[in-house]
Amino acid sequence: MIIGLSHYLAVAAILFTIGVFGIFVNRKNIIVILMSIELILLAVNINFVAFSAFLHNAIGQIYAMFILTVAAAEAAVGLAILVTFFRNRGDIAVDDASVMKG
Amino acid sequence: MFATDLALATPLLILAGAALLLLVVGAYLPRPERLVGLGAMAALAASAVAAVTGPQGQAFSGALTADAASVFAQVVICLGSLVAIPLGQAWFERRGIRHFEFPVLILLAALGMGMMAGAGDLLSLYIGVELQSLALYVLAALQRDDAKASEAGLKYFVLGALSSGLLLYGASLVYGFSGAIGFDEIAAAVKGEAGTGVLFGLIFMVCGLAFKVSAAPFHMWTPDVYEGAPTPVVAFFAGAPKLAAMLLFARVLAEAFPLAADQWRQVLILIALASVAVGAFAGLAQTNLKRLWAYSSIANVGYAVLGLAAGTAQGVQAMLVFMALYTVAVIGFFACLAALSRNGRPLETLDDMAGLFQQRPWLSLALTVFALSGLGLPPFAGFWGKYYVFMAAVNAGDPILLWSAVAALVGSVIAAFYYLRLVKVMWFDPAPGETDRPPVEAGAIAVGAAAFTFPVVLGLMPLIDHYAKAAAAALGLG
Amino acid sequence: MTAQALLPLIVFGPLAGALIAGLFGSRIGALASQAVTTGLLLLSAVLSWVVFAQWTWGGLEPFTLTIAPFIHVGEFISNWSIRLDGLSAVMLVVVTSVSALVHVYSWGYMAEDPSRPRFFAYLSLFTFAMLALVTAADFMQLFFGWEGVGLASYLLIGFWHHKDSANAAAIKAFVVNRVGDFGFALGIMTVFWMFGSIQFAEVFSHIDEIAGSKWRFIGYDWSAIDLAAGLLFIGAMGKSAQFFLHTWLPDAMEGPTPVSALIHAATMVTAGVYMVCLLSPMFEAAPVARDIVTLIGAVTALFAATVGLAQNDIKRVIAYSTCSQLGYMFFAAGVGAYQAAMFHLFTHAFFKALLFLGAGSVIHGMHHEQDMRRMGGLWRYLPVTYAVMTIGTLAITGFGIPSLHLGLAGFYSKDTIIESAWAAATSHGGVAAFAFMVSLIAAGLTAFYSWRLAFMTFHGTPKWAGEGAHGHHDAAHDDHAHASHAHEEHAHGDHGHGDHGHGHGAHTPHESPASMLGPILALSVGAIAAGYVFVEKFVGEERNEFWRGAIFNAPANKVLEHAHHAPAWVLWAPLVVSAIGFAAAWYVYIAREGLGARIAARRGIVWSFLYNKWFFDELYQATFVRAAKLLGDLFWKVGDQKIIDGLGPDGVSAASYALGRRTGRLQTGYLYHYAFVMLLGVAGLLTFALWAWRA
Amino acid sequence: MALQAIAFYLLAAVTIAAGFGVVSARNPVHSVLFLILAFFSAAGLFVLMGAEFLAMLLVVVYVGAVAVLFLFVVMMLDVDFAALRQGFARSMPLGAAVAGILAFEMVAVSAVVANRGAAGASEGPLAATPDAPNAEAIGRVLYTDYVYFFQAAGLVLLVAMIGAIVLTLRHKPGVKRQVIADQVARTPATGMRVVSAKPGEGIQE
Amino acid sequence: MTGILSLITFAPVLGAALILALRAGRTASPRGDDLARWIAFGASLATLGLSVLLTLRFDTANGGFQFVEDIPWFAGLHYRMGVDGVSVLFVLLTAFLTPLCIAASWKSVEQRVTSYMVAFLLLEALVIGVFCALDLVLFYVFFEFGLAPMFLIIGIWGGKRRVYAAFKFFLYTLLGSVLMLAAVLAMIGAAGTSSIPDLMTFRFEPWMQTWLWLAFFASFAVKMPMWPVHTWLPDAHVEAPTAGSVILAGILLKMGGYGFLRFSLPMFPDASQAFAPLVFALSAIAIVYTSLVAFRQTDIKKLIAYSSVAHMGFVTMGIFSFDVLGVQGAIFQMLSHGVISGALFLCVGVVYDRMHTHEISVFGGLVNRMPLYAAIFLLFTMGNVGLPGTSGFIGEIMTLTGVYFSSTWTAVIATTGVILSAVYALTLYRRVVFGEMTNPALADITDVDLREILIFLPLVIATLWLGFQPGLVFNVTASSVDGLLDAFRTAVGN
Repeated sequence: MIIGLSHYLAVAAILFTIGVFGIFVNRKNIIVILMSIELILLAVNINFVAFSAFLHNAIGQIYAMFILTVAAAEAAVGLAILVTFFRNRGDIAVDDASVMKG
Repeated sequence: MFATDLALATPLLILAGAALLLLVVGAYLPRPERLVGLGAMAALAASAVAAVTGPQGQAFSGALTADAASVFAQVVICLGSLVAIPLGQAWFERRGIRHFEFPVLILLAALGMGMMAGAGDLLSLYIGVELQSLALYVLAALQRDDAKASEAGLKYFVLGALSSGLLLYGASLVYGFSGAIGFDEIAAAVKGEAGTGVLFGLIFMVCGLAFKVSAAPFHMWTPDVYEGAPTPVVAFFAGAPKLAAMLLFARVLAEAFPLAADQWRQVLILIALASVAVGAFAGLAQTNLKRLWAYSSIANVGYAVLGLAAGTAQGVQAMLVFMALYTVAVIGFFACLAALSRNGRPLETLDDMAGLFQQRPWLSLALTVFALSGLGLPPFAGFWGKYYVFMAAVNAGDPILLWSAVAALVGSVIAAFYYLRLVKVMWFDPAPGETDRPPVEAGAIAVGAAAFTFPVVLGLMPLIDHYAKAAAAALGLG
Repeated sequence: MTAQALLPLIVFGPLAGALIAGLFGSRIGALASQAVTTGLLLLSAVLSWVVFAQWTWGGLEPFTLTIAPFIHVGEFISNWSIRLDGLSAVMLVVVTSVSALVHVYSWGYMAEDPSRPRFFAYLSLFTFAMLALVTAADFMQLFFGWEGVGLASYLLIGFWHHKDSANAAAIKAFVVNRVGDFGFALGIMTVFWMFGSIQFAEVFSHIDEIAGSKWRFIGYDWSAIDLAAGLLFIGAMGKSAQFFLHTWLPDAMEGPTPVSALIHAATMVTAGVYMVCLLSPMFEAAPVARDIVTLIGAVTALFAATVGLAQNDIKRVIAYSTCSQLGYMFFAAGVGAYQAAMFHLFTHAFFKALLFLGAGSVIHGMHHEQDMRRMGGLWRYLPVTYAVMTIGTLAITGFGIPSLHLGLAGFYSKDTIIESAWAAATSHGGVAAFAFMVSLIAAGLTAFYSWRLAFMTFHGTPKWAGEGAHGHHDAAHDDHAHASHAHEEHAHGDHGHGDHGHGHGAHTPHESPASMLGPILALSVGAIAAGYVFVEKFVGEERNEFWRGAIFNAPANKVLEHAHHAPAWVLWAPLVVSAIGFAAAWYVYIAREGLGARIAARRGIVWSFLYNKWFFDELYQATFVRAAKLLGDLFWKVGDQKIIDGLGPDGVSAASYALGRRTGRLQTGYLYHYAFVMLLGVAGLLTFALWAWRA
Repeated sequence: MALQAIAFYLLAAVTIAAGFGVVSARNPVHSVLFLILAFFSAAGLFVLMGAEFLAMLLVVVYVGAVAVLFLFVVMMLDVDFAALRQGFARSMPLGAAVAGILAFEMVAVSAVVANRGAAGASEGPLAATPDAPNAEAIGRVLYTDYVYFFQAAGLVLLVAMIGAIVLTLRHKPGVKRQVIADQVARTPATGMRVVSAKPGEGIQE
Repeated sequence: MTGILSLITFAPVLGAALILALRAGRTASPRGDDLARWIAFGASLATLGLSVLLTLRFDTANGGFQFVEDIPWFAGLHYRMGVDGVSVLFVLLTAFLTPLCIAASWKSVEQRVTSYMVAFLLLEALVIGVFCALDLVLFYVFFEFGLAPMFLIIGIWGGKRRVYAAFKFFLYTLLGSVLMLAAVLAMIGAAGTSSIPDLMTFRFEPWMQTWLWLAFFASFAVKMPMWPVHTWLPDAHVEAPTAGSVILAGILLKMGGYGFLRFSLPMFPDASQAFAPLVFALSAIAIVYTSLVAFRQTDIKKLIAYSSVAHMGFVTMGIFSFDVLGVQGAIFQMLSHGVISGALFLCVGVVYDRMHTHEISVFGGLVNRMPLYAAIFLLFTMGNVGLPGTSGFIGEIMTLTGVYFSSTWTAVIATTGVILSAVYALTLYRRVVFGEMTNPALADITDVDLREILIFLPLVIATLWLGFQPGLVFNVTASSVDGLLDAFRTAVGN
C-alpha cells in the first residue's frame, strides 16, 4: 500500500473543510473561529509540503514556511482585534457581533 | 543584478523605508502625528513619482514586476493612500485619538498593495495580500473604543482570514499541479489543456481574490465593515486596495492562465452578475449611507469584474479605467461623509442628508456628482468606466458576455433608484437643522474628487485611456 | 375692375373685418366694429354680385388665382388660391349676400349684447372661411375652409358661453362635424394616393384612368373611386347634417338667431352639397357612392321632416326643415342632377335665411321666447314679420303653379329635384325611386310643419304671458302646456333658455327695428324672385353655358333632360301634397285649435318617437358617449394604473424593493452566516466548474 | 512501506480527529489543546514527507508560540464558559451538507487528478535537495532568491506588531510606568546625592 | 461659422456659470434672484439669437451635415457636432422655447431661483447638444445627462407628488436608455466608429439590426413616449413646474422622434421596415387609447399630457411610413407640438400661478374675467385639436396621408384621433373657460398681464404662421429628408 500524493491531499482537504465548517458552525465563541482559521492554514501547509515533496522542489516548503510566518502575524492581529472587541462588549460570543446588519 | 532588483523595487522600498523611519520617529517624538503624517504623504508622493519615472522589468527572479500596469496602479494607490492620511488624521484627532501609527499603517498597506500590483508569483501574491490585509484589519478596528469599529475589524479579519485560506488552498493546488509558483512558469506549465486540478485551484484563488475586491458572493463583510469602520478608513480601503486587488486578479488570470480564458470567463461572469444584482437590490433597502455605498461598491466591482471577464487587453484596460475612476469617486464620497456632521454627530443616514443642498451646497453638489457618477449617468466618471467595461464586453465577441453586460446595465437602472434617493433627499427635502462647519481637508478632498469626477475627467480621459491601454498591454492578453 | 382683382377683395374683406373687430374690438368699441365688419361684408357682397353678373352675363371664363404656396411636399401640393367657376360664383353671392344681410340684421338683433365686437368678428371670420371653402382649388384649402367654418360655427353656437347648453351644443356641433371630417380626411388621402395630387383640376383630369382601380381599406377591396367619393361624402354628411350625423344641427340653435340663419341654414350646412357638386366628375364615376348619397339624402329629407312635425321650439322646427331640405339637395346630386341641387341650395339660402331671420324677429319681439306654444296671434303685433314669414313659408313649401311655370323660389328648385328624382327613378329605379317617393311625402310634411309654425306663431289665441289675462281662459290647457313644458325642460337639459328669464311676460310683443326688417325684406325679394330669374340659368336650357364645366355630367347622365319632360302628374303632385299638408295644419292648429297640444299631451308612441327625434341623441348617448367614457376610465384606471404602472414601474419597483429587503435580511450580521455564504459561493463555483468544464 | 502507511494513517486520523475536536469542543481551552494536538500530528505528517525543518518549525512556532498565545488569550478573556456551551446551531445539517459537498469535491479532485499534474509524475515523496539537509536547502535560498519575500514577511510581522500594540496597548493616566530609557540614562549624578550628615542631627529634609 | 454649434450649445452653460459665479454660496435675496433671472434670460436670448443666425445661414439645398466641428477625443471617440435639415429646426425650437420658459418662471418660481435658472440653462444646453451631436457617444452623453436637470426641476419645484414623478421619469427613461447604450456599444464595436455620418452609411447585419433597432426603440419609445411606456409622462407633467412641463412636452419628447429619424431609419433600415407594423400598431393604439384616457382626466395638465402622447403617436406613425409626407409631417408635427403643447402648458401655468391648482373642477367661467386669456387658450386648444390654419393641422394630415398608403388600417384608426382630440380638448376648454363662474375663489382672478402676453405672442405667431406657411419648415427639412429616404429606399432595396 503506497501512500501517494492523493492521500495527503485528502487529509488536507478534510482538514480544510473542518476549518471552514468550524467557522460557520460555531455560534458562540469567536476564539474557536480563530482556531478554525489556523486549521485551514494547516491544511494548506500540508498541501504545500505534500506537493513540494512529490514535486521534488523546495518551493512548496518555503511557501509553507512563509505561510507559517504570516499565520503567526495573522493570529496576533486577530487576537488583538478580539481583545478590543472583548473590551467593548465584555464578551466574545459570535452572536454578539451582529450590531451591524441588513 | 541585485542593484537592478532594487531599482525596480524603488517605489516599494521608499514606502518600506519611510514606514520604518516614521515608526521610529513616531516612537521617539512627543507629538509626532503631524510630522509622521507629512512624512508618509511625502513618501507616497515620492513612491508614485519613482514608479512613473523608474525602470520597468522583472525583479527578484520574477517575484516583482514593474511594468506599465503596476505603474498605473501604483500611482492610483499612492494618490488614494495620500489623501487618506490628512483625511483620517484630522478625523481621528477630532475624536481625541492620536495615533501616529495611522500613517504608518497606511504606508504599509500601500506597500502591500504595491506588492500585489506588481506580484509575479503566487508567493508575492500571498504576502502582498496579507501585508495589505493585515494593515487594513488594524485600520478598520483602529477606533478601538468604538464597539462598531471593533466588530467591523473582527468581521473583516475573520472573513478575510478565511478568504486567505481559500486563496492559499487554491495557490497550493496551482503550485502542485503546475509545479511552479511564477505566473509565467505556471502559464508555460499548463499550456495546452489546463488540468482540472489547476482549474480547481484557480477557482479557489478566484474566490479568495473575489473576497478582496468584495465581489458577490464573497461580499458579505463589506456593508458591515464599511458601516463600522471609521469613515476615512473606509474612504481609504474602498478605493485603492480594490484597484490593487483587481489588478492582481487580472495578473493571475492573464499571466498565469491566459489559455484558460474561456473557463475563467464563465466564473467571472457569474461573480460579476451576482455582484451587480446584490449591489443593486440590497442597496435599495438601505438607509445608512456607508452601507449603501458598500452595496454600491459591490455593484461597481461587479462591473469591473465583468470587464475582466472579457479576457482581452481591452477588458483589462476597461477594468483599470473603471477602478481608477471609481477610486476617486469613492474616496470623494467618503470624504464628504467625513466632512459632514450635525452637532458633532456624523451624518450617516439618508435622513441626515435632508436639505443638505440648502446648507452645504458644495458638499451636497459633490455628493450629487458621486451619486450620479455611481448610477452611471454620462458624462460623469462612472459612466466612462462602465462605457469601457461594456465596450470590452461587446468586443470580446462572446454572446453570453454581451447579454451579461446588458443584464448588468439593467441592474444599474435598479441601483439608480438608491443613488437618486440620495439626490432627492439632499435637494428636495427640508433640512432638520444646521450642520457643523465642515473641516477644510475633508471638504477640499471631497470637492476635488467631485471636480475630477465631473468635469475634469472629460479632459483627462485621453490621458487615462492612454495609460490604461499601456497597462493592459503589459499584461499580455490578446 | 376685373374679376381677378375683385376676388381677393371679396375673400379677404371679411377676414380683415374679423381681425379688426376681433383684435381691436375692445379698443375701437362696438359700433366701430360693427361698422367695419358690416361695411366690408356689404362691399364683399356687392363685388360678388358684380363677379356673378360678369359670370352669368359677361362671359367670364373660369380661372384660379394662386396667392401663396401652402403645402409643398413631394406630390402633395396645395396653394392658397381663389378659384372662380360657376359653382364658386354662385356660392360667392349666396355667402356674401346672406352674410351681409345677417350682419346688418345683427345690428338690431344683438343690440343689447355686450360682446358685439366678438360676435361680428366671428360672423366675418365665418364668412372668410366659407369663402375660402368655396374658392378652394385643392382639397387642402377646401378642408381648411371646411374646418374653418366649423370653428366659426363652434364659436357662434357657444357665443353665449355662460349657457351650459350652448357650450354643449357647440362641442356637439364640432365633434359631430369632426366625425364627418374623419371621412373627409380619409377621402382626401385616398384621392391623393389614387391620383397623386390633391388639385381638383388634376384629379378630375385623371378620373378615367383611375376609374377601375381598387383600394384595400379596412380589410376589403373597394372600387377606389367609390371609396374616395364615399369617404368624402361622410364629410359632407357631417357638415350638412345628414342622417346619422344630423344631431348637432337642432342643438346648434342655441346660438343667436342670425347665426342660425347664416350658418345653419344658408351657407355652411350647404357646404356638403357644394362639395358633392364640385366633385361631380368623381361622383359621376362612382355609382355606389352616388347611390349612398341618394339614399342618405332621401332618408334625411323624410326623417327631418317627420321630426319637424313635433317640435315646439320655433328655431328647431326651422332647423329640421333645413335638414330636410339638405336631404333634397343631396339626393338630387345623388341622382345626377347636380344643377338642381345647386339651384335648390341657391334658392333655399334666401328663403331659409328669411325664415330664420323672421323667426329671430319673432323671438326678438317676444323677448327671447322661442317656444311656439307660448306664442299665437302675433300677426297683429308683428305685421311685417308676419308678411315675410308667410312669403318664406310659401317659398319653402314650393308654392307655384306648374302649368304657368310661375311660383316662388322653392317652387322651381324643389320641383326640379322631384322631377329629376322621377326621371332617375324611371331610368334606374332602385334608390332613385325611393328618393322620388320620399320627396313627395316630405313635401307634404314640409307643408304641414311650415304652416304649423306659421299658425302656431301668428294665428290662434295669444298664449304669451303678456296676454295672460285672457290667455288663462282655458286654465286646464294652460296648465297642461306648462306642465309639458316643464317636462321638456326636465327631459332635455340642453334645451335651456338662459336668456329668456327676464323677458317673457313683462312686455307686449313688438315689431323689430328697421335694421332687422331691412334684411328680411331684402331676402324676401330673393325668396320670391330667385327661382324665376335663375331657373333657366341653373337647370334650364342655359345650364351648360351657365356652369361652363364646373359641374360635370357623364354623357350617359340625362336626368335633367328627362326631368324637363316629366308627365303632368309629376309636375302637379308636389303642389297637391303641399296643399294637403297645408290643409292638415290648418285643421289642427286653426280650425281645431288646441288639437295639436292635445295630441302632444297624449304622448302617443308616434308622437314621442318624433318629438324625441327618433331617439338618436339617446342612442348616441348610450353608445358612443357612454362607451367613450367607459373606455376612457377603463384605459386610465385599469390599463394605465393597474396594468401598465402596476406591472411596470410601480410593480417592478415594489418587487425590487422587496427583493432588496430580503437581500438585506440575508445580511444578518452573523459571522457564521457570512462565512456560510462564502462557502456556498465556493461550493457553487466549484460545482459549476466541474459541471461546465466537464473536468 | 507498510510502516509508513501505518504512520500516515495514524497521523492523518489524529490530525483530522483533533481538527474536529477543535471546532466541536465546548470548552475553548480544550479547543486549544486539540489544536496543539493537530499541529503535532501534522508535524508528524511533514516528517513523513521529508520536511523535517518545517515540522520543527510547526512545533516550535505554532505550538510554542501561536497556540500558547491562543491559550493565553482564552484564559485572559475570562469568558463565561457556561454561556458558551450552547453547541451547534440548528442549521447545522445544511451547513454540514454543504461542507460535505465541498469536502467531497476537494477530495475527489485531489484523488482523481493527483497523478495527472506536475506532481503526479513522481513516485513518492522525496527531499527537494537530496544532497543537503532540509534546513540547509531552505536556508540557501531564503536569503538570496527569496530575500524579497523574507523582507516582506518581516514587514508583515511588523504590521502585526504595530496592530497588536495600537489595538491593545493602553496608556492609563496615573499609572506609574517603567521608562527604561530614563533608567538607562540615569547617571550617578542624578541618581544620588551626597549629603553630609552631621553627627547628632541626622538628615534633615 | 465653424464653432457656432458649440457656441450655441455652451452659451447657456456660460450663463449658468456666470450665475453660479455671482450667486454661489450667497443666501437668497430678491435682488440676487432677479440677477439670476436676468442673466438666465439674457443667456437664453443670446442662444436664441445664435440659433436664428444658424438657421439663416443654413444652406437648405444641402442635405448633408453643416457647420461640422470635429475634435478627436479618446478611445476613438470624437467631439463631433453638426446639423442637417432634420436637426437644425429642433435647435431653433429649443432656443425659442427656453427664453419663454424662463420668462414664464419669472414670478412663479420664487424658491431657489439661482438653482432653478442654472438647471434650466443646463437643460437647454444639453438638449441642444442632443440635436447637434454627430458622435454616437456624444449624443448619448447629452441625451442622458439631460435627465439630471429635469429630475431636479421636477423634484424641487414640482407639485405634491413630485418625488414620485421625478423618480418615475428618471428611472423609466434610464431603463430605456441603458438598452440604447448597449446598442451604441455594439454598433461601435461592429462598425469601428462612433461617427454618426459614417454609421448612417454603414450596413449592419440584418440580425444585428433587429437587436439594435429594438434597443434604440426601447429608449426612444419611452422618450416619445409611445404606448405602453407612456405612463411616466402624465405624472411628470402634472408635478413639474410650468416651465418644466413646457420643456418636457416641447422639446424632450422630440428627442425620441429625432432619434428615430437620426438612427433607426438610416442605420437600421431593414429592421425599421420589419418593425414598422409594430410601430404602426403602437401608434394607432396610443392615439385612440390616450385620447380616451385624456377625455376622462380631471387635471388640466394630465389631460394635456395624455394628449401629447396621442400627438406623438402621429409622429411615430409618420416616421415609419417611410414616405416623404409621413416623415416631413412627423418633423413638422414635432415642431408644431413643441409650440402648441408648450403654449398649452403655459396657459395652465397662467391659472396655476393665480390659483395654485390645475384641477379642472376648480375652474369654470374664466372667460368672464379673463377674455384675453380665453382667446389665447382657445387658439392653442384649436391647435391641439388640429384645426387647419394652426400648425397642428399640417402635422396630422401629413402624417396620416403618409401612413395611409403603407397601412390604411393605421391611418383609419389614427384618424379617429382627430375626432377624439376634439372631444377632450373642447371639453377641457368648456369646463375651464366657459360656463358660469361658480367658484368664489375665482372672483378676483386677473387676466393675463403684459409679461404673459409677451410670452404668448411669439407662440401665437408661430402657431399661426406655421399653420399657414408650413413651407417655412419643409424648405429647411426637404433636402435632408429626401436624402434620408433615398438612402433608406436604396438600403431596403426598393
